[in-house]
Amino acid sequence: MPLLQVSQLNIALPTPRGLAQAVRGLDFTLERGETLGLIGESGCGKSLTALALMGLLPERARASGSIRLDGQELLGLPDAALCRIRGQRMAMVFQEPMTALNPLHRIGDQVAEPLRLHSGLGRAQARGQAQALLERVGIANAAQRMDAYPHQFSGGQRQRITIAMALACGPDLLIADEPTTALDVTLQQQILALIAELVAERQMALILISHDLGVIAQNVDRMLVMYGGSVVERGATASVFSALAHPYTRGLLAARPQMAPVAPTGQRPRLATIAGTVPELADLPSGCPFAGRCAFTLPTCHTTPPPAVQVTGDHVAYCLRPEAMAPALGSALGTAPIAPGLIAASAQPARARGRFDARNTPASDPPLLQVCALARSYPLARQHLFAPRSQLHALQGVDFVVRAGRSVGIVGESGSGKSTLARLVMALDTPSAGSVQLLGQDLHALPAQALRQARRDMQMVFQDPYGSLDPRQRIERIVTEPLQALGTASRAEQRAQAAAVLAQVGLRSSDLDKYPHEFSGGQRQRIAIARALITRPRLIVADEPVSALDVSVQAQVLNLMQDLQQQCGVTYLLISHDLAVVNHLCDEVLVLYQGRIVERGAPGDLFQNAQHPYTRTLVDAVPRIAPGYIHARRMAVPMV
Amino acid sequence: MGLFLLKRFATLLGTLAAASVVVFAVLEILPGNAAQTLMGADADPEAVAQLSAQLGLDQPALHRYGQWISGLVQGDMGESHAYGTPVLELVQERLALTVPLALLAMALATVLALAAGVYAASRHNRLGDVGVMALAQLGIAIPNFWFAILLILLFSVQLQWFAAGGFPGWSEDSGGGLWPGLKALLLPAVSLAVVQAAILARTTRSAVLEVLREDFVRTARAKGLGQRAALWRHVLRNAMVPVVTVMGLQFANLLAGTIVVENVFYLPGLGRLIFQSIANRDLIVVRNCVMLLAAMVIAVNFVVDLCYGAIDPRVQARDL
Amino acid sequence: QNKKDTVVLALTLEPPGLDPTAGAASAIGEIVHYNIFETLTKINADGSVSPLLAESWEVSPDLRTTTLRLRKGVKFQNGVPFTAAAVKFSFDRAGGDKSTNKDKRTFASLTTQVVDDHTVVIINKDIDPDFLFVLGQATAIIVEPQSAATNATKPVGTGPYKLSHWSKGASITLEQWAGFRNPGALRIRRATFRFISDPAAQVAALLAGDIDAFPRVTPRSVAQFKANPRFQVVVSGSRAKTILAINHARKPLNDVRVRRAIAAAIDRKAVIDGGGDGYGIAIGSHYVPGAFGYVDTTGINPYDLDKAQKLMAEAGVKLPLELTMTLPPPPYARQGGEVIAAQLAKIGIHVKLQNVEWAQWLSATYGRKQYDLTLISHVEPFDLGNFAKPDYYWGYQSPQFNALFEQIKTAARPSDRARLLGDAQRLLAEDAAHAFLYQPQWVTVADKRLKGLWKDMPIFVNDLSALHWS
Amino acid sequence: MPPHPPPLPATSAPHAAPGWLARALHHRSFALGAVLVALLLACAALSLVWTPWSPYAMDLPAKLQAPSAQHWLGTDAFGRDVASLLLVGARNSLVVGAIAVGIGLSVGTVLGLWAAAQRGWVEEITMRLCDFTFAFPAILSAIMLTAVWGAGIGNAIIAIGIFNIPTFARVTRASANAVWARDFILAARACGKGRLRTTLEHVLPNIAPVLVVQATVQFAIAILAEAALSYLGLGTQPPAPSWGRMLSEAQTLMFQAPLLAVWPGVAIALAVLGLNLLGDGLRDLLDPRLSRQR
Ligand SMILES: Nc1ncnc2c1ncn2[C@@H]1O[C@H](COP(=O)(O)OP(=O)(O)OP(=O)(O)O)[C@@H](O)[C@H]1O
Ligand SMILES: Nc1ncnc2c1ncn2[C@@H]1O[C@H](COP(=O)(O)OP(=O)(O)OP(=O)(O)O)[C@@H](O)[C@H]1O
Ligand SMILES: [Mg+2]
Ligand SMILES: [Mg+2]
Ligand code: NI
Repeated sequence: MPLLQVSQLNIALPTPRGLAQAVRGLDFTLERGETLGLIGESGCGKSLTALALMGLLPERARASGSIRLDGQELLGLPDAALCRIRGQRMAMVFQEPMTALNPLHRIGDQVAEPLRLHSGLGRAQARGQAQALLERVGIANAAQRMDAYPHQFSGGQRQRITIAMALACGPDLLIADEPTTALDVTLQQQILALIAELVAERQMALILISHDLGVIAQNVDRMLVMYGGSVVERGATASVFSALAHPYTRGLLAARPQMAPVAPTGQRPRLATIAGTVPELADLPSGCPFAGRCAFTLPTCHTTPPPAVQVTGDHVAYCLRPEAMAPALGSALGTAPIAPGLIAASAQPARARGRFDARNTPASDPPLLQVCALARSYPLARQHLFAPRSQLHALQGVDFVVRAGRSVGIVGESGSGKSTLARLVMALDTPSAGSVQLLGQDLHALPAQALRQARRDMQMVFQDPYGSLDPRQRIERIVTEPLQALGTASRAEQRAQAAAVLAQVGLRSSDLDKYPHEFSGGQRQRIAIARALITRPRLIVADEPVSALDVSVQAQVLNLMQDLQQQCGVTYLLISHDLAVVNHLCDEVLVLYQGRIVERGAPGDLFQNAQHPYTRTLVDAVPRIAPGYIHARRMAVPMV
Repeated sequence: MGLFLLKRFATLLGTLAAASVVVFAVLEILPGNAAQTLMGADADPEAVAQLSAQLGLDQPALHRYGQWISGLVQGDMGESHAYGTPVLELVQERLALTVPLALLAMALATVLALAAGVYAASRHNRLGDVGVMALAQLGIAIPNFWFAILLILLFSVQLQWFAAGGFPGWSEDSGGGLWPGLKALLLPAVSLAVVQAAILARTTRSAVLEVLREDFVRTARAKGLGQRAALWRHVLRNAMVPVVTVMGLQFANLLAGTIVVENVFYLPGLGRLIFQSIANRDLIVVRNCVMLLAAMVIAVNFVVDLCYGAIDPRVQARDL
Repeated sequence: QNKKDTVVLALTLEPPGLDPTAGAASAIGEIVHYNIFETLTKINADGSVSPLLAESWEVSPDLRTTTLRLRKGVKFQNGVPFTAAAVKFSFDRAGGDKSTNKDKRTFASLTTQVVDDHTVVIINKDIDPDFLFVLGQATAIIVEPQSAATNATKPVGTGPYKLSHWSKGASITLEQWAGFRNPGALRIRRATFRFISDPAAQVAALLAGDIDAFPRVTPRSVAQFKANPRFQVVVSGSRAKTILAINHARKPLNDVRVRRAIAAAIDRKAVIDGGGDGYGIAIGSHYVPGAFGYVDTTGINPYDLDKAQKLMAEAGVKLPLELTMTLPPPPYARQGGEVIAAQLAKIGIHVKLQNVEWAQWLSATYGRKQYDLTLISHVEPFDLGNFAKPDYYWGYQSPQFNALFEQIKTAARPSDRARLLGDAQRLLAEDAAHAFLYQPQWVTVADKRLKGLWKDMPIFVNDLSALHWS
Repeated sequence: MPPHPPPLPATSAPHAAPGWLARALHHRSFALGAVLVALLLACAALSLVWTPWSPYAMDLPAKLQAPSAQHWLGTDAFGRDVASLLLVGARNSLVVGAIAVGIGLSVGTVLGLWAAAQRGWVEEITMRLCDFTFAFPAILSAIMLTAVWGAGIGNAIIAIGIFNIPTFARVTRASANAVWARDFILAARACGKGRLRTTLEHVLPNIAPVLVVQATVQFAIAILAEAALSYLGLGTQPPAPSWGRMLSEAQTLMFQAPLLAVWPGVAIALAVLGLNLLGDGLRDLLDPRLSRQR
């Protein structure tokens, strides 16, 4: 008997527009010790599935079908009975380690809680076991830290604590819902490794949920690809990646920017994109959920549910026209743009580091942006009343030069000072030391009026497409904001210019009179880019411009940025924690670590031959999809 | 933690000092004079002037302010012009009514509100919730003095269970005692508590709902805690932070309410003392009472800050 | 069942202290007068005077010298014997420089001589036919020199009761003093005075049986007690005069026609109904029925709207005339003010009502004379003299009245006095010095079984020694 | 086959669109609140042109009558028509609320916006001042102020208005700070807009819903405060009708005419209830989080 058997699981949610089928007809089984990956873009029903398994669906949600754990039907079981199963037989790790722990309870007690609940242990005993668990998941000094509160731990440590909590009663099934999405790549690597280790050690079954193909590829035996609430492709990880059969899965893979180096002179490759955005669940067609965005649809696609088509063994795709994909079948992993890049990269000779450094290369033209010995520190809270105020050095002695037309990427983990640097470059914050010169003018020394004029040449794009557009202004006002501040053009001229840039970013002039909430995330990011473009700036500072977007949308935005660079010759200062994005778009990379630049160079070189140990961990931690990186059954620890 | 408290304490003292200046200055402008009021219309002007001098009303304002403050620091509030007794004594007597009244009301309100709020939250959007919240809306909308009048109409005029007003005192020899005293405070406390309970119930409900949405509650449920257990062990304490905040903020309103309700029930409390004393131009009493009320509000808010510390360990980290 | 020997009385206002020589509030006397403190003479319910601390007296024919023989064997509550020295001390103190006695001026014109331990002679600079009445008022209490300064909080007198407990803002309890000279006459052992100013609370407390008697209760809700067999309702006349005082110093109120118009525009019956809740007797001048020499002057300026309008027209006042009416806190003023404002509106006088605290009334209205009209009850028994005071807050100036009052003061023969008083009353009514409204009646609601309540109240006292349960 | 053009989501304007209205009408508490407030406004407006009787006309013989065909809600101690008094009282309450909220809204919002824009010591001082005013129970301060300046409706309004200032300042500052932390503010600043312009163009429109909600709530509180002050005799002066004063008069007549103590209280409670429900409804309806969910 399989450990878990899910059949025909449907989850419906009431929405203002009627009942939305968030999950439809989900079937899968899971054996003891087996690992299953669930992948899909935001909103496709992954979390709801996980919650349904735990019996923790939101009250309004209606689930039907069957979920059997060791043959016992869980759907419809009274809560009291479910309580005995939750935490004991199956446990869950959530996405946000910052909020998954009760801020008011000591972590020792929180880890001990399931033990006391299910094993009937006394307080002392439970705490003893909790301490052992904490040690096992790698909390140093577990004995002393039992009585600490969650806020006294870092994000990675907190995720370890939640894992300890989930493992406390030795469950048979562990569900991890995007356990690493909120963490830095380096931490992600460690946590995934820890989970894999523990799963292997305790012979647990694992359901790993992620939106990142790389994570799934490296960590699970079998995978389910979900789209719009349904499974579109399933199978053993290795066989799926050896022959991606569904247009959506292929699109996802192709949309991922690669870590492969780009030819120094050649045209940068464009990413493949999936047109459109993830649809609203309430509006799904009765046929294939992907039909609206698919390049290979037939009229029947929109009306008939796609049949299951067996590709190989247990590898199944749900598509009406698998033959359209046929040319690609069987060679998914072997053809561009996945593996060849990697192979080509390894063949490339390493170039001298620092080639793009302005101080080393004789300058033919004046630098567009020159940052000298830039530093910024923030005062920290006093430890006690008479203690001197210590400083947090968010940025220290940062030097770099950006030449016109050459984009520079900045990478680093959370808190390394990336956003601080962006703010200083944009003269939105005052440096503690150093200077920022745009076209030879020291921005921080300019009088207010001159600074306003100088801003014409530099604009900014932000990470959060929801937060960076004023929800109470029409698109026209938003896009023309830089012009309003300059105060040169008339209202009509401004509108005309706004219509022009909107066209440039692929929106219509009729969109000018709408409000931001009427657009999807990707569209909003286009609007933000249009706003940055309207003054024809030379430099665009983009702080994590795509990290809030789904892969398919991210590819659209990255392509747009690339096109604009070719058309208008803008230069990007691109900030990202995603090395692949930087690699894809930039000519030079600066690695920021604890406020200092620890390494710089062309992305290809840097990622091949990282010198600084930090850069190396960063590079190694990037989940990849390539032969040798793909998880094979019973191979618990990925080869690194 | 120490630093946090020290800072709060310094602000507290500063606020009190500022309050004393404002109170003194405002009362200085008050038209009328205690001596004249005490002597009545047909008194001789000479006698009035004599009394003014005796009461020290002819001294310059700054001098009197200094005297007042230096007295306060030593725990001496001066002597009431009207009663001729030390203000401290007078105030103590009145506090013996106002403080129990406020505490009784607060206790009633808290018990009622927590029960109603948690109940409503646990029945979110169901009949119980809607009913309790409708009642709460009503409770907020009803002026406390009107509710007091209605209570009198019902319990004193119709049913004659309670006295319509007045306070027999806590001591047996003046015809009072613990039970008669409490009985006299019951209706006033209820009329005060209703509004507070309604406000607190709403706060509790939304705080509980807010916390119920938090990830850690889901975590707790995933551990196998039942709905109820999760509520008690994880939700309530977290929800207490906003509830305690609102309780602190509401305390000022509760005191304000006692002023009005004391007038409805003719209770000899601090509020009515202030009222009477303003009428009598017994400014020294007004001054001290107002300061005392302000100090109580400030102190309660200080206690609320202490409660944060006790409830939420993160407060200690948030020193700045 | 034992005979009940305690009584709970209620007063509208709490006294600010317990020394009637240091404050004017009538509530002081209502508690301590004749109970804790005693005077040389005792004023009775009918206004007559009988011996108290003085056993007998002789008045010289010119009314200036009074010789009193004092009661022997009387002690103060602190054990000090009562002698002529205490009398001299008390009166000298009341008239002395440091005195804060309400009647300071009266006492300042007295010279007290000690003849022996139990005889005093009092020489009065002014002639006062009511001098023995004055000696019976609360301001004339006899105090003991050592304890005099602390009487406000720790009263020491010669009376039958002593202060037991004062819970400020709520009640005062008096206890029988064991050392009283004639303990057998007292049938009430303990008396509690509770303070309830809200009319509704007064009713509720009476109904609930919380209080046994409420002298001078707010008359709003007396009707239901009349019908209730548990209660007795005593309505007594007073010496008070509720008037709409007019500021003669202001235009156009200095014009007698305007004042007459105002008087004629007021329907006294409605004012008594709306302001006095029906308990009042209309008056036409500053004098009340029952007082010596009263004449009915209500016919001089009767209610007549046409006449009032004509008078206003005659005076050439531009209408509407804007006036403010200052109203002190008691219900008679606040309610009566609204009624009068509505009545005056009918002859084109727009009255703006201004509610004030006593403190403001005393400082602004009474002290600085900043008012047009004010509704007020003058409770002093004999205060016609105020019309002769040039700087009194009314601003009334009449040489004719001044001359008349001079004659009244010196007239020793009662018949002369009566005639002169009648002339004075008529003069004030003709002048429409104020709009004289009514003589309020005091209503006492008490338990039916409580006996010994005063029928009439020339002064405000609650004589506990007279009370007993049937 | 060519890829499909990106599907454009269904459009709906955020304000005044049919969607909003429909949502508003379906919002139970908003609809009930709107009806009650409309009723209040209607009563006040009606009292300007018509009342069953003159609210000032006394008829002493007809005092304390029970409700009847002539006097729908009976008469008071002076024989005045209670229904007429209530109608005029509505006007009184509205005027007090409007002015008091106006004072608090204008001054408080400016202070709060300034504090949020300037941060640092400006914010510190403003907020300390607010804390300071919160230390005095508002009624107490109103009692003191009216004692100084004399009881009267004008002074009562000012006293209530002054105590609205810190409330609005706090709310404004808190929500303005949240807005200042958003990225679009950074974007505006990156365009070279100054603090003032940013405040006017971005912060104010974004916190407007919060202010509207707060204003309705404060309006309700102002009505309650005026009633309490008038009850204590410190607010509206006779003969101007006021609900609070009617209650204090009724209390003295509780035994003869208990109904008199009911009507004004019901009026106050309904007005306050309406405003609070309206505020709650607006809070939901104007919530940008909800309007984002298409
Ligand atoms: N409590 C809820 N109430 C209403 N709708 C919900 C609720 N939870 C989820 N949904 C909706 O159900 C759909 C699926 O949600 P789910 O959380 O399973 O997505 P997901 O795949 O986990 O996405 P993400 O990657 O963003 O976590 C979404 O459209 C979401 O809006
Ligand atoms: N206004 C501020 N006051 C105090 N400290 C700050 C402030 N802004 C940033 N910091 C601190 O400076 C450091 C760098 O922050 P920054 O936002 O630049 O990081 P980042 O690299 O952008 O991180 P992330 O990837 O999480 O956005 C962090 O430790 C942060 O806590
Ligand atoms: Mg999810
Ligand atoms: Mg950042
Ligand atoms: Ni098609």
